[in-house]
Amino acid sequence: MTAIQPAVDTVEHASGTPDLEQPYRELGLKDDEYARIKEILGRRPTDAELAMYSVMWSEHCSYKSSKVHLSYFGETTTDEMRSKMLAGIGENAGVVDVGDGWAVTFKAESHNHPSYVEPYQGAATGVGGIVRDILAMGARPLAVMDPLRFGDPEAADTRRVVHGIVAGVGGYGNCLGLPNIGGEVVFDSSYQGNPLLNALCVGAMRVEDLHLAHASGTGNRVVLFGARTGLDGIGGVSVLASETFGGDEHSGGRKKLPAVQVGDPFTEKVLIECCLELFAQRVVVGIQDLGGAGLSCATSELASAGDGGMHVYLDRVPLRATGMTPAEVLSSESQERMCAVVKPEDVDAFMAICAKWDVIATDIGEVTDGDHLVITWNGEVVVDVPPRTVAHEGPVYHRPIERPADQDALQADTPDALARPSTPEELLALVTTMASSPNLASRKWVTDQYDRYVRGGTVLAQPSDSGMIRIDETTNRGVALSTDCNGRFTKLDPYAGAQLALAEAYRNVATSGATPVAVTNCLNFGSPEDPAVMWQFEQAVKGLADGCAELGIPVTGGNVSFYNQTGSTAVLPTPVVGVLGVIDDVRRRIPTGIGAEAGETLLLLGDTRDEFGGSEWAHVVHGHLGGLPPKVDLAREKLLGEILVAGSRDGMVSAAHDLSDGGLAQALVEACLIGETGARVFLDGDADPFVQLFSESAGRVLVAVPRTEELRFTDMCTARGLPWSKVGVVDPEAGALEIQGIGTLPLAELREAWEATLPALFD
Amino acid sequence: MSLRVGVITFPGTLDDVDAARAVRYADAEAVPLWHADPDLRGVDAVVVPGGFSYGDYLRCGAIARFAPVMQSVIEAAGKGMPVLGICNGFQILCEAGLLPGALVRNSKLHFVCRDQWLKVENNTTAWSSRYERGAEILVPLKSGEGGYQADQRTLDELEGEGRVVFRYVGGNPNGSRNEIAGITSANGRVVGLMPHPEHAIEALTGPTDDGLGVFLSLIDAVGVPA
Amino acid sequence: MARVVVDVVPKPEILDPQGQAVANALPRLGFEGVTSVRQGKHFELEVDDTVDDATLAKIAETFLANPVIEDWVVRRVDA
Amino acid sequence: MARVVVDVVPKPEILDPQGQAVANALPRLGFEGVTSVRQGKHFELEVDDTVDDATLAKIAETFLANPVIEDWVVRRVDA
Ligand SMILES: Nc1ncnc2c1ncn2[C@@H]1O[C@H](COP(=O)(O)OP(=O)(O)O)[C@@H](O)[C@H]1O
Ligand SMILES: [Mg+2]
Repeated sequence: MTAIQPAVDTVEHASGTPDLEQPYRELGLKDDEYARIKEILGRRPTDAELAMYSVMWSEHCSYKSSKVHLSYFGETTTDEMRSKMLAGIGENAGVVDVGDGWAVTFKAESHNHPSYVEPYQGAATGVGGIVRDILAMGARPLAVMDPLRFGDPEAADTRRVVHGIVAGVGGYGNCLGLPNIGGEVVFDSSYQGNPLLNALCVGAMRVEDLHLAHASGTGNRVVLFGARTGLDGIGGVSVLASETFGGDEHSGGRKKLPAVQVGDPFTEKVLIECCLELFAQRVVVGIQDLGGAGLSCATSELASAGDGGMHVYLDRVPLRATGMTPAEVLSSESQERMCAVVKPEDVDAFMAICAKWDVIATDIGEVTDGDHLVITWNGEVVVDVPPRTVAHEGPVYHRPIERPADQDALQADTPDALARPSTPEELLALVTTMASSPNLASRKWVTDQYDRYVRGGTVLAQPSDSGMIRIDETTNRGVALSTDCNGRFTKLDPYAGAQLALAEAYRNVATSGATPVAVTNCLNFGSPEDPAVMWQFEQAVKGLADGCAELGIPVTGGNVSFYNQTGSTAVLPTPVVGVLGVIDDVRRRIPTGIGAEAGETLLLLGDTRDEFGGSEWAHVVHGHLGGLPPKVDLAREKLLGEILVAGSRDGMVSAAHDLSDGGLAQALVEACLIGETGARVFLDGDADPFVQLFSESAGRVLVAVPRTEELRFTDMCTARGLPWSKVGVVDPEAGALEIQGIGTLPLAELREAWEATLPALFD
Repeated sequence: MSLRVGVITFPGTLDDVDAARAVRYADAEAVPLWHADPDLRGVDAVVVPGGFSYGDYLRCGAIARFAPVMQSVIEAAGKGMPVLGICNGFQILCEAGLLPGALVRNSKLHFVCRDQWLKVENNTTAWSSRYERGAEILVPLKSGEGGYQADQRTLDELEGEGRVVFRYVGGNPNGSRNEIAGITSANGRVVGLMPHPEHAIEALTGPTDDGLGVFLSLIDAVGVPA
Repeated sequence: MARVVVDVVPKPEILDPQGQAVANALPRLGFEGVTSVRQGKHFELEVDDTVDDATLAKIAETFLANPVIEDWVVRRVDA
Repeated sequence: MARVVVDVVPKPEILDPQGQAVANALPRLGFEGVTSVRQGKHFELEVDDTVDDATLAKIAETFLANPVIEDWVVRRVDA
């Protein structure tokens, strides 16, 4: 078996063969996009250039459909909001100054489609990718989170996807040594053929150690380090090879390559330690992770962020497979690789550190004066492009936008007519039914597969409202994070839905005692070519940006994932919002479970209205989705947050749990079970008990305050205009949740209902 | 001068920072040891921490046992130096032959992370003397291959000689034979366990501070150097 | 009763971190001359005589192997 | 150059949760007649001709398998 040496399509060859047919359509480029590439280059692109442009101009890399909308985040961010931001949208990840000389960086990313094709590896490499983004900023990755969406829990294929994704998130994150401090597990049939795997990573560094990727300084070396480059994820680009070689696997073409990448968390763990040592020894000028578009992305982005010139000797790239073409090497999505720019005098020290960690490092080129990215292959020029045209000047689309024709009908179909429970027996049974429903049941089956302890900084993780980590052992400064999104709310009203997601994440962070300071997002939508989807997207972006402006916290970064649909049916619009909070002393964190102190009073903060549009109750009991989502009041959320943080600071609050899906009933169940303590609850006799227990009105939190602090705390609420009501007392002796006038539920029975559901479905 | 306790880092070790912190919380000095360097730097005891040494792709601990530092540890253990293996460290000590038996995939095949009750069965080892015999402690367990296996003869021997140090209570989390969570060498100086006492040294970041006793016990075993 | 062996290995173009870890470790342990290692899974099945080859292939393909990233071979062996 | 296969399986008296999980799942997937499954590891090595059988046995015994819980077989196969 002899490998045929590929004849390489050089720039010279391209100039001489202007009319050669190229498979640009198979690579996803439109006629006018291809024409523009020819115009930029003044000739047809080489195979390698075509590979680069096609992947960098894809929706995923170029944000061509979302760009015009995302700029709204920048427009709505004031200087005041920006004041704590050290890096924002456009960088690998946003960076926020959190005090004591610490900078925190965090970002979420999606890996949805790969996680359907090969759930384990798709999820694993999703985690790996976001961790490298954080690492590229110069930060030590500290924790991960994983907002997940799955199809109908009863459907046969859901089991495959759940098992694979959860094991993949755990397998990679556990082996990497990053605690998993939170996430989401949501089931809805719209995700049946298109689960969502979003992964978030948070890291920290000293403010002065912030590294932004750039490649300035003529003569600086470009070093590729980490794993070897193989045929991973180049399924699309294989059309180039097959075009030249007739597409037969045995003649050098590679028709049927899987687009699947396999992760190697061990290599990534070593890469993390190696990178951190490189940063600490100050032997790198800039660093870039290799993500979606591999070397195409890393070289063009590094070059355009610097002075613009770079020469890469592509044949030096260490390969894992034989006979790879330049186009394949440039497009390979092999994981666990990084690219650094290093001063010539630091190269020896750089290589020594890599050798210590057994990391393969190769000098693959240099920064040049001039403004072209030139890539050679065995001495022949295969790429010669202005790098900005690859990395940043891709196409921009103003896609048609149209409010869906059935949106009015959807909103008019309110849940008002749905049958409600009325007798105490029905209400009591509903508490258990809701607690055991797949979206409200305990997430333990999932989270027990994730290491939440490693690194010893985890202060709060599941089942708390937010994940919290200590970042400084001497001062006890820490950060808290929560991700949220209710796709049903967003479907009913994308603008309000995005704000509700923001409000919930904000509230979760504040509920644990931290002050929210910054936002990231992962916007999962259907096809941008569908005007109705674009309307949802535009509305959600507007809602989120306006909401952030009202709360005074900036969006520091995010990710857009389009084409999430099965056939022509889009998933529920799912703009996952992540909020980062700061807490100056993690020892004053507020736990979620009640019973930490004897004789606590239970207070409900906020207003409860008859709001059931998009609620979990309508979904579980009636399979209904219609009407309007709950009202958003961000000023109220802000006040609520301030009260909670003040309460934590002054030791007035011993536990708190925010109200969201399932309303007060579910919050009570969780607060009791997590705290392993019973409670006696009294409802307002003048109001509808069903509404009091199950409404999903926003802006509410259940707090437990020690008897001695009750007056001080309620006085503060009253003085600041926050409605509160006394809803019960903690009762350690009871061993039950007693709702007066309705009935009593022994904790053991509730625990069984809450904890048995996911094991029953998936064990 | 305080007690000097070596903490080994292999490529892929994860809980070394935590083990070192636990050593410091016990008022001893944590001395970093590097897998490729056979020098034990004059330490009084060694902790082999948790993680996935060299990725653990072949079999947990299979590659790490051959590391230069482990050759020194094996030799020092032979002369009575206290050695503690936690999780991956336990697996490495078994692979290295310092402790009998082996650890296999959890019976439910999933990685398990949970707060786990353990019973202290033997309080005469270098790493358990601070506990009352029969005491129950709550520490994190987090592992995918934590099922303790050994042939019947070995098990009989371990039980007969009282060399089971920690036993799971409240249900077997991973299919370990005889609910074994941790064992010791015949001389009581080498101890290996799957659960993580180093993650239970303060209530802020662990379920309890029950695990600190493991590290404090060492002071009794070695004595504080003058 | 028959004994059947199914071997599952990662496809050649797919990264094999396990095999790579073994290959990298061997020289360190003093074993020279092993130039490449791939690590896969090995299943030994006892099956009734009613189970035909087509069924065995189906079991291997749909369950024991993940054809997206793995190749597999089924062999009947003498008991 | 020679190709060598090493198969490693859990000893019969050692619990094999992976094999058991496969055995339990098969009937649920509609495959009847598989009475027992053991799951082990399968290694494919490329070795120089200088590597003799004794060395291969040593690699298998000291490294690829853990003799406390596993049995192993080495086979040379035609390239
Ligand atoms: N996929 C997941 N990974 C990690 N933690 C999760 C995951 N899903 C849920 N959790 C955690 O479980 C707890 C309960 O989740 P959830 O009910 O969604 O919280 P909330 O309603 O407060 O947003 C939270 O601590 C959350 O972070
Ligand atoms: Mg919450």
